[in-house]
Amino acid sequence: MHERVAIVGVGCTGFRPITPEQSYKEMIYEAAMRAYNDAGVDPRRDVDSFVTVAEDFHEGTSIFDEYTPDQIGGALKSVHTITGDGLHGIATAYMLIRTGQFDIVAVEGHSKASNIKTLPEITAYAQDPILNRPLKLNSHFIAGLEMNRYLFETDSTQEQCAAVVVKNKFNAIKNPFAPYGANLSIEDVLTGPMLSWPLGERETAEHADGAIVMVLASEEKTLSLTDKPIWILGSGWSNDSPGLENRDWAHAVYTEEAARMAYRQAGINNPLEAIDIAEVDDTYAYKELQALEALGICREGEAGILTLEGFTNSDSGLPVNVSGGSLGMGNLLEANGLARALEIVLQLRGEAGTRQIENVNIGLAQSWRGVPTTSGAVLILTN
Amino acid sequence: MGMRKVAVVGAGMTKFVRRALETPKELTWEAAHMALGSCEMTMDDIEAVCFGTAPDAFDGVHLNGEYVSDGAGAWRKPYMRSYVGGGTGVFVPIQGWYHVASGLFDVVMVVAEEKMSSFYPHAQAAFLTIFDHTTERPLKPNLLWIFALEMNRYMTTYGISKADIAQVAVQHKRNAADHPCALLGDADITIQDVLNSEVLAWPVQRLDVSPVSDGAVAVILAAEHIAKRITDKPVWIEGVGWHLDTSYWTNRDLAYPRYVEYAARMAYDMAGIKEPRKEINIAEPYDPFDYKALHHLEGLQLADRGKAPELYSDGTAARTGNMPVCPSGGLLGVGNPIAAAGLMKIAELFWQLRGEAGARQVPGQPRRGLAQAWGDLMQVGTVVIMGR
Amino acid sequence: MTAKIKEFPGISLSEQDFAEGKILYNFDKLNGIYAWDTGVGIGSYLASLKAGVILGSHCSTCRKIVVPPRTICEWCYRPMDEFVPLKDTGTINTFSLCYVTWDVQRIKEPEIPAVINIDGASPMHGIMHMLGEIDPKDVKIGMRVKAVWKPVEDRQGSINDIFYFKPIKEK
Amino acid sequence: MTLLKRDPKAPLSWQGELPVTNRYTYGLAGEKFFRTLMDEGRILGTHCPKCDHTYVPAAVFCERCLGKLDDWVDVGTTGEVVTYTFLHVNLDGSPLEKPEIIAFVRFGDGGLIHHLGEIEPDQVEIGLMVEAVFKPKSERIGSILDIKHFKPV
Repeated sequence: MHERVAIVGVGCTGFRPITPEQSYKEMIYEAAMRAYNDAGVDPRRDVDSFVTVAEDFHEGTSIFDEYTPDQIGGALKSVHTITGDGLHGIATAYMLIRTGQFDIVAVEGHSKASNIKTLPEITAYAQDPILNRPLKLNSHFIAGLEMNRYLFETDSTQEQCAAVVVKNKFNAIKNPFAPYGANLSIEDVLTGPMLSWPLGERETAEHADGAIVMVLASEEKTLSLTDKPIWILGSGWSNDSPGLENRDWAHAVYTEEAARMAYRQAGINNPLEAIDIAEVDDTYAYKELQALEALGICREGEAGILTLEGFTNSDSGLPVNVSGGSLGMGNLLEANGLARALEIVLQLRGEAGTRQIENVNIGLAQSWRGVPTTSGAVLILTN
Repeated sequence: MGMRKVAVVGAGMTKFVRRALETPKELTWEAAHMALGSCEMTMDDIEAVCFGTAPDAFDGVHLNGEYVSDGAGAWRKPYMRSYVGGGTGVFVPIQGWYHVASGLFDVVMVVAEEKMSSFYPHAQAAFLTIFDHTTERPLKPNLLWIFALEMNRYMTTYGISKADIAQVAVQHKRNAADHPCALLGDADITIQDVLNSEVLAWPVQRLDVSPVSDGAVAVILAAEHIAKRITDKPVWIEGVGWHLDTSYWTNRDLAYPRYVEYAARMAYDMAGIKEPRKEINIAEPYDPFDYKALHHLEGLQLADRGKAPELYSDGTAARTGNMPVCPSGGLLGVGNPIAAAGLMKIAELFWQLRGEAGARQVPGQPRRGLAQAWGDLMQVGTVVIMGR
Repeated sequence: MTAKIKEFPGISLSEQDFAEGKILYNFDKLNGIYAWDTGVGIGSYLASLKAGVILGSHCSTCRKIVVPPRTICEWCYRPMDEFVPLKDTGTINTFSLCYVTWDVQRIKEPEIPAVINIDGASPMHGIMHMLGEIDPKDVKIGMRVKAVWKPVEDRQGSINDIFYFKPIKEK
Repeated sequence: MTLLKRDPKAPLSWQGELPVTNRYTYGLAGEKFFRTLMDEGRILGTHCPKCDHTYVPAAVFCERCLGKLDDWVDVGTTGEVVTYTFLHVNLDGSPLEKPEIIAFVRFGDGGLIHHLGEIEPDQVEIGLMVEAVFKPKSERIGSILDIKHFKPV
């Protein structure tokens, strides 16, 4: 059994609202090639197993895993798909390497959201067909319900949620991988169109296309491949009740559970003290606040206050979503968690360009699979 | 440090039926509930859950793994769904294996479910969209085509007759007559019945095909120290393998499943098996169509290329033969709720190797068995080897 | 254990149970519409089809010409070297006589899907298409066939710009 | 290493759909829950004695312990608004003419998602007690829509 596992290569492409010049396969190849070059591996010779994350209805293909191997160098090799977020994919590669049977494993996630012409209706098909779908509601209502109860129980405000948008879109200006950077005021966010009150349209991440590939390796391989390994300290994931009828509307219990699992592996008792930088789900602005509390970085009701105070700005106590988050980089469907983890890897390597944060040693990435799910994952990395 | 040993310690399944009353969640729960009961465990003992189901189109829910999760026992637990098309049923126990073998978990529940009848009016129509959206789907293909194209290529390459192949359907459906969950068990079926059945897509006829079905299966996996505490008859997962070939299926020779061979070699290596024909006592190759069992036996190196029909004609594959093939009754007899059908083979090996398979029991106290599934565009092989 | 278990769960319904309202159920239909970016490889393939040419691509490392064309070779993982126009003739690799449509309607005259190895591509490299202008009982693996194209003005840049492949008359 | 050049006449995209049509049975729990809703205008839950949790709508299994549930309970037709939202967009993402009020109404330890009606938007609040307004019996078909909406008590 291999105990220690590291990310030894990353590659990405896209991060634009549309990518009409490339097919999904060509886009993924570009990201994969960069990751393999970064890791210094040949996928045909060196990579033992491949994990992809995808969902059929996002691709417009049943049994989409059929179309995953060629562009990642996995043809006639050990490849499988996880219908989960990219952080589930990383967790899977982590487990595969820890078995001792695999030394190098690649993980791929992508979004061609621009190719989906009816995304709201596809998302609605994830609702319970008997209890919920007959009401014919746009799935954003689930986020509206959740946000309202979250604000109610934690005494948080719409203004605090808007502050997340302001911060993340501002951060995104410095990120070449972020198409949705902007310099907004809280007022700008709050006066935007309403989606599902109290949730406004400008608090919701727009979609983008992109592909991200990461290469993971066992300790022995890692040491021969790279002098800047990014080690996995902890990997956790969890689900809560999937139905709308039995869930906790205020809390991201799945994130609490996933964090507990990851912290236990990493030996972290005080996350605020231990973690230098965090990238969390902000596909809706309130989710960032909810996540920070679920991660135990602050107490319930404090995340909004800290955000307004600037504590989560890039130049402050705990930089959160320096990349711009999904609000800045776009909602990348199954690749969201990989985008969060990508920023942590770049920061821990000191390769984050003008947005580089000084003295970062431990970073955390967290993801959520979007409405209507209660599925989340947490990854803790160190350099 | 050596690899962590992983055992199957419990199993449960629903009947395989044409149209189930139960929702996908309920079918999943029924299998999971039974698996827990079989080894006297509770959800407190389960540390993580792995789930398998084939395309979302069948259950008819986007993000179907999330939707079904409560039935699988995923509440506030680490939970993932793995996916390799038709190969999923034998992949999901591999997913469970790496959960435990990684050292992150000691006890994992593995569940597979499919409710094909939710795709209405015809489950087969769901397969149009497995073809390439731009270069193939405009031809309006259906699933029968790929099987028919592959079967024809296989028959022509090796000079195999329809009657040679029909033996498989006959033996599996007869075996299934002894399976209490079977949808199409038939103790009296003959080769003539198969050869006289309706031609769907020549060379594929009605009785060459496994039935569209609903059902679920669950097994519980445990690390060595737990397994030995729970049962004095653990069944070990000795080897696992999976390989996915290129999606450009019209650029390959369909006569031989290389991906199955590669998956099998990976599993044999892990299990330390040098001579599979001597060391495998029971084989449960994937048999959604009768010729597929033959095709897979060859890929698994359990028969020479083009020679698998001989295992049936000389009695080797019979339940009382030297290497019984699909003593469960297989997909052809028990039914084919895609992912659940693959996991059914794992449950069958569990029961067979423990000597608990009742009327289906293979004589001679078999020591080792192999289960295999296949899927996608004639593209993926998944293999699990289990032993006492 | 199956030996010990008396009753397995699972309740089977008949179509009649639905028709007679014995059970409760509802329907839904996904509105799933996509516009998949064709990209370099498949985009060029479609453009060629419109011009009456089947396009392949060549990997000099693996010495292979493949069809449909892609920009990356899946075997050596290097970019393909060039697009190669192929012939519109080929050999039947395998075929079926299918009496059921994709949505499970029975038909009297079978559809004849086939994999056709395309002349100019590497051995065993072909595409799926239909056969036509042939009596079903005369179709054989190994038979030589040629594409029957739609009239130029009707072509859309689609695999359906070829109606089907028909036998080449032996001389 | 250069990539191949795209044919300048290449079409940008290929359009298609994912034809998925489904028929869903209501299942073991749904049969009883919805027949009771339709025939008797009552809302049923099931209680798990082990976890002391009452599932509404009724389920045949407890998601916490996976135990079988057969303790059916009538939870009344009045519940509390746990959370609500004013939904401004249609299923296809287009704006709604008039926002819809959607709420989660608690019954037992679960509840139901539904519309609120017979109420002005500024009267809605968390904690409000609301009751189910049923369609006339002749119009009920065994559906969540047999309840027209929930209105303030």
